[in-house]
Amino acid sequence: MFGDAIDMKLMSAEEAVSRFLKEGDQLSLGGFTVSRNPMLIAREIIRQRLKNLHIVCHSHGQALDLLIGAGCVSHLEIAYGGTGRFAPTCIRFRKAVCDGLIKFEDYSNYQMSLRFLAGSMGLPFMATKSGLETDLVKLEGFPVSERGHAKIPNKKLDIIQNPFAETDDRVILLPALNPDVSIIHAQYVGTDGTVRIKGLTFADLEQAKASRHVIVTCEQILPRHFIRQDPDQNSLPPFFIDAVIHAPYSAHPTACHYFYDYDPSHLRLYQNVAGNDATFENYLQEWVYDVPDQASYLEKVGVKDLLRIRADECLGYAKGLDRR
Amino acid sequence: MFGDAIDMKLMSAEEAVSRFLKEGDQLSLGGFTVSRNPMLIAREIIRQRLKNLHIVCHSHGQALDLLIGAGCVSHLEIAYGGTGRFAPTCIRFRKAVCDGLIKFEDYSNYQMSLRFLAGSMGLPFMATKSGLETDLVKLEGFPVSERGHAKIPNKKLDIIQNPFAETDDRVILLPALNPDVSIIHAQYVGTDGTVRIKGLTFADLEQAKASRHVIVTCEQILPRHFIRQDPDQNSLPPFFIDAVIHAPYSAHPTACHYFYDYDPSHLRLYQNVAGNDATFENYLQEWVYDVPDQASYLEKVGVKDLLRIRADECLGYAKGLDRR
Amino acid sequence: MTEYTKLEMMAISAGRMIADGDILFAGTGVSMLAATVAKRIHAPNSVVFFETGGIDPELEELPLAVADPRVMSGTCLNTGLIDSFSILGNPRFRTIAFLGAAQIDRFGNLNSTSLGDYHKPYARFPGSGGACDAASLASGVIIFMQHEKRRFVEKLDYLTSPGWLSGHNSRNEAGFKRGGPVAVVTNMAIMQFDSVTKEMFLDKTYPGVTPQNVLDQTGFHIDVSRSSQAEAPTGHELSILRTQIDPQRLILT
Amino acid sequence: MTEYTKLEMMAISAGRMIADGDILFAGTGVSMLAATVAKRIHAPNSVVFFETGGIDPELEELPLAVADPRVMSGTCLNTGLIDSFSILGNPRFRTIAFLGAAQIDRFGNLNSTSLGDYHKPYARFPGSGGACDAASLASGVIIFMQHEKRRFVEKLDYLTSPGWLSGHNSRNEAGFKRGGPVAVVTNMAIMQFDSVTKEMFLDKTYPGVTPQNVLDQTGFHIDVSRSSQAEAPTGHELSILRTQIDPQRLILT
Repeated sequence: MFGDAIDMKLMSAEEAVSRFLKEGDQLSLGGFTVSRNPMLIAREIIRQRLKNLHIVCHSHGQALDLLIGAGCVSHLEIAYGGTGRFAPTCIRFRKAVCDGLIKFEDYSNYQMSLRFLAGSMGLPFMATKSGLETDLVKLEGFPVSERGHAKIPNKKLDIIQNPFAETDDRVILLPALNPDVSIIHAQYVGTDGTVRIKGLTFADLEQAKASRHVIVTCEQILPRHFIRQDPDQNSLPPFFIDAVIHAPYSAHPTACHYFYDYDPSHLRLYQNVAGNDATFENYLQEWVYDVPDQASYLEKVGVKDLLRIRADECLGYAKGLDRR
Repeated sequence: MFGDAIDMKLMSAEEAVSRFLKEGDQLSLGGFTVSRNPMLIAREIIRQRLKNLHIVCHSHGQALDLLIGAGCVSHLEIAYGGTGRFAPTCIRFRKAVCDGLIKFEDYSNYQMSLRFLAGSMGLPFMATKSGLETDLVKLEGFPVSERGHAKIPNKKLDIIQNPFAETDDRVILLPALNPDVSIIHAQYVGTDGTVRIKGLTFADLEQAKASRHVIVTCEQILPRHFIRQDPDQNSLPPFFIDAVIHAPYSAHPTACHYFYDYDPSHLRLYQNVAGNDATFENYLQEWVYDVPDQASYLEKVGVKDLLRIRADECLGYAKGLDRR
Repeated sequence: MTEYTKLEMMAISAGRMIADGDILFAGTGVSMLAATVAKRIHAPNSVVFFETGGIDPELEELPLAVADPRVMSGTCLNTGLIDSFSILGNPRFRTIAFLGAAQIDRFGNLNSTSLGDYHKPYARFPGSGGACDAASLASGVIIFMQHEKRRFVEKLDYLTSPGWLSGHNSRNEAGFKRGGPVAVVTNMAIMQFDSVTKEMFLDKTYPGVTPQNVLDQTGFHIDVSRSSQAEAPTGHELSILRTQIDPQRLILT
Repeated sequence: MTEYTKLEMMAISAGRMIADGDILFAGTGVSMLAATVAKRIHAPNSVVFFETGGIDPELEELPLAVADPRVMSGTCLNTGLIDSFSILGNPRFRTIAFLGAAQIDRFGNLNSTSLGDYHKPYARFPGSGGACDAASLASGVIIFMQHEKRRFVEKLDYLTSPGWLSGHNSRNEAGFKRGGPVAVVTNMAIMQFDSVTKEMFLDKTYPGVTPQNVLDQTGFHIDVSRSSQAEAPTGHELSILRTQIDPQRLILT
């Protein structure tokens, strides 16, 4: 059940998505704007034409935009939708919001991170002062009729008096998040199922620990004895993980520290096509539907671009990469 | 002010204690029962005869017991006082409680850790269900007259209704802790002031980040370029640290993972003398007052015992050490 | 028939209650032995972890404290208290905690704090540590006790760790989402809790112990009508315990 | 006299506001330049960190996003969002955040969410990200804006990040313990906030810009009576910026 060996958990992206994710689920996306987006799983979700997903994230970029653009998302709780200079505001996200195609609710990055943290610790809520008197606090995004159903809390947040203060002292209570599924991309998974993420972890660990199911894609599988020789470096114990997909470059076109940089040429390509429905559909056809697995996707990206973004061993990114 | 270089921060234990700790301060102890107790600093506090300290910790052992026994402690918030099999209940702690020599208040380990976490994050409190209906919740330890003064919160904890639950759902709110000073022992500090702890961190990081001042003793100083080559392994940024004391074996007789094990012969010695006021005073004289610094302390411990407890490079503890 | 000690019987009896895949919150002493017995004999996929943050250590040598460096070696993850207690309470996992105490009442509530007035006790113990948290958050708790009248009491001097509180549905009504004591394993017998009243009853006596012996050492009324005899440890169980788990006889003595 | 661009003037003007030892919460773009200018010129002990968890990176190359792998390289610590925002709000530290926005009002409140009805806006921006948190928790905030009437507005369409709220003591009364906007740095001028009313006033105009130019581009009444002229960037400042900080001209273009 919480087996130590990876064998039962190693599977294809197709199997992982069909086994652990279903229509209407609340899905948490790992990574942050241009780094470690679980792109392979995002593309697989689109291929399986899963609909009505309820996405929860702090700041997200490429995977989020693709999922929204492909019509997989009905609800979104978010702090930030952008892909750095390649899309200061995520293009399909912006369009979906302005066209009323998705229901959404805004929080801040700290607020969302605190909600994941509360969920990961089994606490009902977290208290913060961040956001007092702002519209993040004053305006709810989801319709009242949906409050208290499925994964939508009965209120967006609450404000109470701090019982430990001598004088008037208001704090915001943020409801915990416990998504149905988290998808994250890691550099390493051990043959025992232990996950090791290098570089910034963003809120990936809180998201994974808060979720009922976790799907991990990774660059490399390492022997058990190696990954356990220095457990201080590890990120998640095996028993949190339901599925492991060994798929190098599966965060492409976003970056994976120590393995590859973000791919400016692909992100520019996306930037050019995403704004128009027809060209975006073509992109989906060409880069998602017509490339059924990671191998064919990488063939399409091509060796030249993969080599160009390869990370410098010492710096962890592609030194001198043309990013203009 | 938050300089990057360690030079301004490197000092003796004597200077660190006299500069950053004063009578009546709230002091947080790093480590856990038999591991990474900041023993050098504890002995220095005793030598400087600081009184009326208000100690906050989760589970603590050797340093706590020494400080209580030497009469440095007036107030104590604690989850557990014990030193493994060498003192299932800390001996001077037990005596001080039964003789009414200190004021104390009990929490659980998770509760204390949550209070440090709240303090480290600048949150006013944390919510948990752990402890509902227990005497941890029902009985306050500190006198009502001291509530709301100094570092003693106006109430030990509070119980509220979870505003996100549809039905009756009570949760405990635990007040944040923000000690005046934390003392911790780490394996490594970089020449830039970065702290790296190997093995379990217990709640050391939360304690340090919650405190106004942090004193760190360490086994080794590492070059800046080395400690920054793999920042994923580091524990605390330089700007949290006020004083660094380079003092190998300064957690002795408790363990320091990868450097040395706990010292069963010293802990047994302590166990034998701590129960009696006269023999305990002799111990203090011999092992604290008469050994003014770490060098003379280690001379007294002796090479034989230091070598016996030296950690195996691969396992991180002294393989086959006689621990009976 | 192989000779065995009461401690061996306790460790093996408790170990048998573990299901494969359980996540075990262990202390030291007999609870370490019980957890490791289970993992090495019939629950190979169970995971032992410690409140200090050591998850699934190799345990080539037995730790003598939960902060012993032996709980940091060969783990899948070295972390800290916050992470550990978060795992303990995570509803995804079946987490079983082993606890000991100075006093227990008929509903499995525990005292590990003090005897007498809380503010000026005549005996002081280490305190909750993670016991209150384990009793509050784990899926189930297995309790080790020395079976003595002064320990099995009508009323606790201090309630450190919540069991079934006042019985029936009171634990749930107090706000706990799950958990509660599963069994009490002593040097004489194994007790369980009635599924409705949540009162302790005698489940099994060890070979050579009678229900009357148990009654004599229990400070409150206990139903003995459902008791049967516990199975003695097998040679295989004893051999694993003695040769693989505690060859240095640090705990078995 | 050396030529310089508006962007260079903005970066250098903001950089000059940093004190040595400040802990700087930086975004990308001009805020990256400002933070690095300060650190390389007059505030060598300041520390640049990112909400994503990168603390004090080497920054041999300029990051183009706060999750750029360049913010993870040569840091003293790689962590995550929880740790970063905890540092941001830690009362031990003087933390200064750089923020931009789509709209600003006279009290330095910011909108980076949307224009029009929140539920069905006619323009949508990325959202708060960490901006609301920085504006809530940091010791001080320096705001970068393009100086246009449609951006300096009487009333925000959406209040994402709290400035001085409705002025006077309102920020404090709302529950914030510290912080508030320190200055607004635009392509024309530098604005500050009155110490009593917390209303924005014109502090300095850039060489070649008049107070009237500023009035023309500001959508609310702004006091210009206290304004003087800003110092142009020195050759030294420009040289550091161009040769050491953004030699690839990724941001300076």
